[in-house]
Amino acid sequence: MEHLLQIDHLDTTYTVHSEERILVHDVCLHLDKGETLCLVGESGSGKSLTMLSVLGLLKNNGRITSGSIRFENQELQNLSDRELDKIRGSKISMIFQDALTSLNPVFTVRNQIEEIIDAHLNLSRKAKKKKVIDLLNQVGLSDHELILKKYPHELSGGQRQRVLIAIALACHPKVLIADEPTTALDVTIQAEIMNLLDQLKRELNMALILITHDMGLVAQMADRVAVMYAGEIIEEANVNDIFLRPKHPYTKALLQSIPDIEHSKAKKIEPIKGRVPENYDQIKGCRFADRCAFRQPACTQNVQSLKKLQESQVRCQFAEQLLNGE
Amino acid sequence: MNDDTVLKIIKLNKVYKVQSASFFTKAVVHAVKDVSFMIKKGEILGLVGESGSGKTTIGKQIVGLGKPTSGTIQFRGKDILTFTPKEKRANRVKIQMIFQDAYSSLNPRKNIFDILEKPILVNHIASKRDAGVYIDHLLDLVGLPRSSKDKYPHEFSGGQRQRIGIARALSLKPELLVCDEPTSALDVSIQAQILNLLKEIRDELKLSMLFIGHGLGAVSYVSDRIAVMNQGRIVEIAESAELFRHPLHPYTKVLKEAIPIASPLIKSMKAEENARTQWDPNDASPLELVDQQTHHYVKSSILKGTGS
Amino acid sequence: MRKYVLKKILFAIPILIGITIIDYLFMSYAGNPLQMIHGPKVSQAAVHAKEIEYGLNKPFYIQYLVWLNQILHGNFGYSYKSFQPVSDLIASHVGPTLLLMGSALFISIALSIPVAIYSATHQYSKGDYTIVTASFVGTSIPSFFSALVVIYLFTVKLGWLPSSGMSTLGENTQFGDVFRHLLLPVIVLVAATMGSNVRYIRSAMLEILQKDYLLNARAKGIGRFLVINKHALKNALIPIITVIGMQIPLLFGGTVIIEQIFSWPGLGLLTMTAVLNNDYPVIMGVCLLTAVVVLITNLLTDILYAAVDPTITFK
Amino acid sequence: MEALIQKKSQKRTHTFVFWKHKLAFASVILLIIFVVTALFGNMISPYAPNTITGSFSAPPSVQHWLGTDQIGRDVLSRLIYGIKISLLVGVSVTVISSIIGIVIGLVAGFFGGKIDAALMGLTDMVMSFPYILLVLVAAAIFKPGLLSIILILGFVDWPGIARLVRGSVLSLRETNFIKADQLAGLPKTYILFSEILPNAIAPILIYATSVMAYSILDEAALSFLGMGIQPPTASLGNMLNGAENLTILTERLWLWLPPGIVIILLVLAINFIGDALRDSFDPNNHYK
Repeated sequence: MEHLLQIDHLDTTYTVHSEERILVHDVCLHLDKGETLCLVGESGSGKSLTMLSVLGLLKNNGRITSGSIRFENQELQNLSDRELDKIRGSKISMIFQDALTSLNPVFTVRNQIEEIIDAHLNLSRKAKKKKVIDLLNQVGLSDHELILKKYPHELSGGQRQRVLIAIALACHPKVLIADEPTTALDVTIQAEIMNLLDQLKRELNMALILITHDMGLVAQMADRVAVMYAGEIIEEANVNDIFLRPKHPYTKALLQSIPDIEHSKAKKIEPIKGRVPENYDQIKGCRFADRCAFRQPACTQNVQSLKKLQESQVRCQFAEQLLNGE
Repeated sequence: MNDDTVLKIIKLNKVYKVQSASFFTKAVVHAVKDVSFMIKKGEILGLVGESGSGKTTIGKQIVGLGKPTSGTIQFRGKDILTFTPKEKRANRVKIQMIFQDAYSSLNPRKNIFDILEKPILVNHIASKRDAGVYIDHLLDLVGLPRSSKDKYPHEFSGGQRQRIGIARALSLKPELLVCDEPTSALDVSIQAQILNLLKEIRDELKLSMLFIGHGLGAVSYVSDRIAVMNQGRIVEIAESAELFRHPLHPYTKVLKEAIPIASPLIKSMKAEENARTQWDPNDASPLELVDQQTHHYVKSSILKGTGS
Repeated sequence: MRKYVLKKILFAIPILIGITIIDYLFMSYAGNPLQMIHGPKVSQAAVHAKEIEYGLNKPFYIQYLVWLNQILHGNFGYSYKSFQPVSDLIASHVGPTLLLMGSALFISIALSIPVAIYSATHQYSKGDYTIVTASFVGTSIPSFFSALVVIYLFTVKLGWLPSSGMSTLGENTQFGDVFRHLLLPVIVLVAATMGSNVRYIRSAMLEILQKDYLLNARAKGIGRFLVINKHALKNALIPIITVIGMQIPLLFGGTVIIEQIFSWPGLGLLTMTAVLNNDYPVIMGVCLLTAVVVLITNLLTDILYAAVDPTITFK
Repeated sequence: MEALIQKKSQKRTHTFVFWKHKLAFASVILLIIFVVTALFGNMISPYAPNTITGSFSAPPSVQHWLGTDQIGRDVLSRLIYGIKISLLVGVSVTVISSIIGIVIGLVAGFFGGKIDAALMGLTDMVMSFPYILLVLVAAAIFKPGLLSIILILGFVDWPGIARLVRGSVLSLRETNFIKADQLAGLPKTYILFSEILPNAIAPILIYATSVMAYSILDEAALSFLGMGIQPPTASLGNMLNGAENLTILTERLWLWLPPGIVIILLVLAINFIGDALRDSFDPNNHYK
């Protein structure tokens, strides 16, 4: 079966100080209709860059150097920027971390919602007006006239994120990419926004890609999870496998380092020692090796590739051994 | 006066005047309302609440980066607001702060040795001759290699910078540490390192801490007790295990429900649409003891059933 | 919005008073204010009588207030040289200067905006590099030198354009003729101001291009044209207003030199002549006027900010 | 992504970006040549700048590489002397206005309140006077000459620096490291001069280069108008003065082209160096 979105062996390269640096390496992902995929990893692990690559939104010094990105059986890399514009915002939408800076401060909410409708849908004035009101209702914003007249800085954090979601949903996208949409928000507002996303996803039969570093959100939201570390996907599996049967040492370590309120006193959290390597694209073998508790000499020598292990894909040559208890 | 009480805050209020849209009037923001609590020696008190609830404002008043509008802040039994300059010098440095943004908390133009040395010398913690040894000791304490001394802040990662910030705060031998969201800018794996470090330091030096945070998992992990703030007021205080096991105040309940739990088997992150209307934000009733064992206090109006 | 404007006006008042004080101090340093009102050829006794009449034996601040009162009534004194009222002199010279400055400002900004936007959106391309380098060259050329060069080229060598005055002598002033006379000085002023304009707008634009809201606008698929010319440009209006505000005092200065070289009959030429003749009342009159104009410009810029930026009323 | 980039050693970035800038490199060389020329002018120049050594307005020849002026002085020698004057004016004005600007900016930013309001009011006032006009007035009141030009330009060029320094102080005052210094009980003067000022140096330095460029241009303009350096002392500006005369403009290009080109090169070199400094102090610049 063809997937809705399929990324194969994607490499994204940035030119930093006239040095070429492969910041996203060998990323393979797929997404099916109506599914929630969580892309999880620490900052700088390449989650956002991967998704920006999909939409062709890389900065000037970044470009895709190899791999393919197929959406509805169409290779996105073959499309011009103008052709991509027909997909961006209409078939694949994206919302970003900070709603305050993501909304243009000098335009009203109405203007910013109507603009995306104008770009993709050919609606009469009346139909457009109705559409805007429907969208606001969908994202739980009542008092329409008042909200529409306002500028972004006049809204609360939660309201802004809802407006951003309304914009993203305006053209009924098949895929919604949400890049850490709630990190700037309080936990109670986060719950509201996440529930809203989940509910909308079901109602509209959308596929959702959620980029986050919060394992709690992953557990609550995901169907499938891809864990990224230093520019690579190191494990990909369904949500139960990731949490209950993690296979990559990094995934395991990550889960052990999260404090949670349920058993806060009972267990001492185990931090991962060291830090994410800086020039990780220079590392030959496993990029996690020097922080890994199970490191073997072979880890730093062999190029690790993503291999199937039970229901998961793991980038660790010793994963199977570890699973069988050495 | 109980001897092991390090910090006691009584009826603290902070009102900010902000420029409003109109020219001649100033708008007033009541950031902290009638806040009282205490911290014992060697205790970590967590302070949670939504952004804008007044958490950071309280922290600032305690370290002296702001003057409260009313109320008293007692440090080891003495009101720090009435200190003479001389007393200030002797006592104020006993309260130090760890900042959220570790990078901006270090002077980018100075190396770690210079950053650490000056406060030590000015406060006569060690002589110029002994400063080097003392700094080595501090770096050992926070788990940084001694060779870090000659490096500049930009050469460190976020977690390491936070360690330096902690070393600087510890260098003045404080008795109270105010930690203002020290891990919220850090990655998950690094956050765990810093949280464990703070706990170790507490155990080793018998320090008291006020841990301000919005990551509830992190706060409950490090804190012995937790105070929950909502719109400038503390609505509930209890030992951390107790607080989330038996939350009494509706806001605490909402907060607990909202937390995403890192297990796909437990469905959490509930958000009732009308949950926020379940309590009165202007509820001025005092905190009342519910359980002696767990030091559980909650707004008395909740117990009487008049709070909603 | 109205309160914001009111506030800005209130803040401008002390600065305005300060400017008049500085102006007055310069005046008194340069000579007796009485002489400035009546010219130097008045007898000693008459001066003495007038001194009492005008209160020149009174304390300094009263003298200042008397002078200020005169100014407020439009009496800037009389020229040493021509004995004409300074206000008349200014009135007859202000038009050509406004014409020159206005055209230069308009053309400079109108050219700078597209060039700067091109440069910013093609950062580190050859075109960008050329524009930035050219803008540096532009700001490094003294305007009097470029004036000499254009006169040499267009008047002397090619004989295309006149290089002196505002109209051909002996002919009726016609639009086409004024336009031809206007061309060279405007070219020089535009060349002198465009460099810094381009760089300022370019760097402001670069900053805006980094903003999350532009990434979001691109993600909406509204097309590159709208992203740049709607989302980015509206935000860039604030720095553009700033640039215009900054240009006005600079242009006032620039016109002094340019009017001198091109014998353009404006305020600059008036000032230069006055400076060379130590005609203080005229110098001070022009100074005060331009300072007030600059101040009003600043005020207008602030008000325009508020009109463009919806967040500003809350500051 | 952003964080990843910032982790790169800043020091390397500084030198890297600086030297990468080929124009800046050329500019440094050029400026060194100018400075050496100015410093050793009397050894290099073939004649004394103010001595009549040839016939009137002679075109370039073997004896006079750049010809002679209207009264028979060697243009090259005068040019070399003019460079010296220009650099002298540029450096002195920059130093004077920087000192005034830094002091006013530091005081205003650090003490705030009424002191700040008063000082910034003064700054606005000075800025409201059209620059050249103010200088012209001052030049008309005080006797024109080298010293008065330096003083006049120095005393009107400071507002930009003052505003810059004040802005830096205000933003630095809000940083956590200054707060940490306050908590550690460090003395106020130490915080102001050892913690705040060094962090404000970079923008000051960049701005100072533009002050230098502008002051050289302004001196030239004033001298050109006859209100600056007075003849017989040579300055790049007053050497151009004669070109207002049509004969000189059309037939004696050696009298006005060389000083004009030298001013442009000098100012251009300073501007490019300033730009390179800006790049090198801003590590993010190259990722935009």
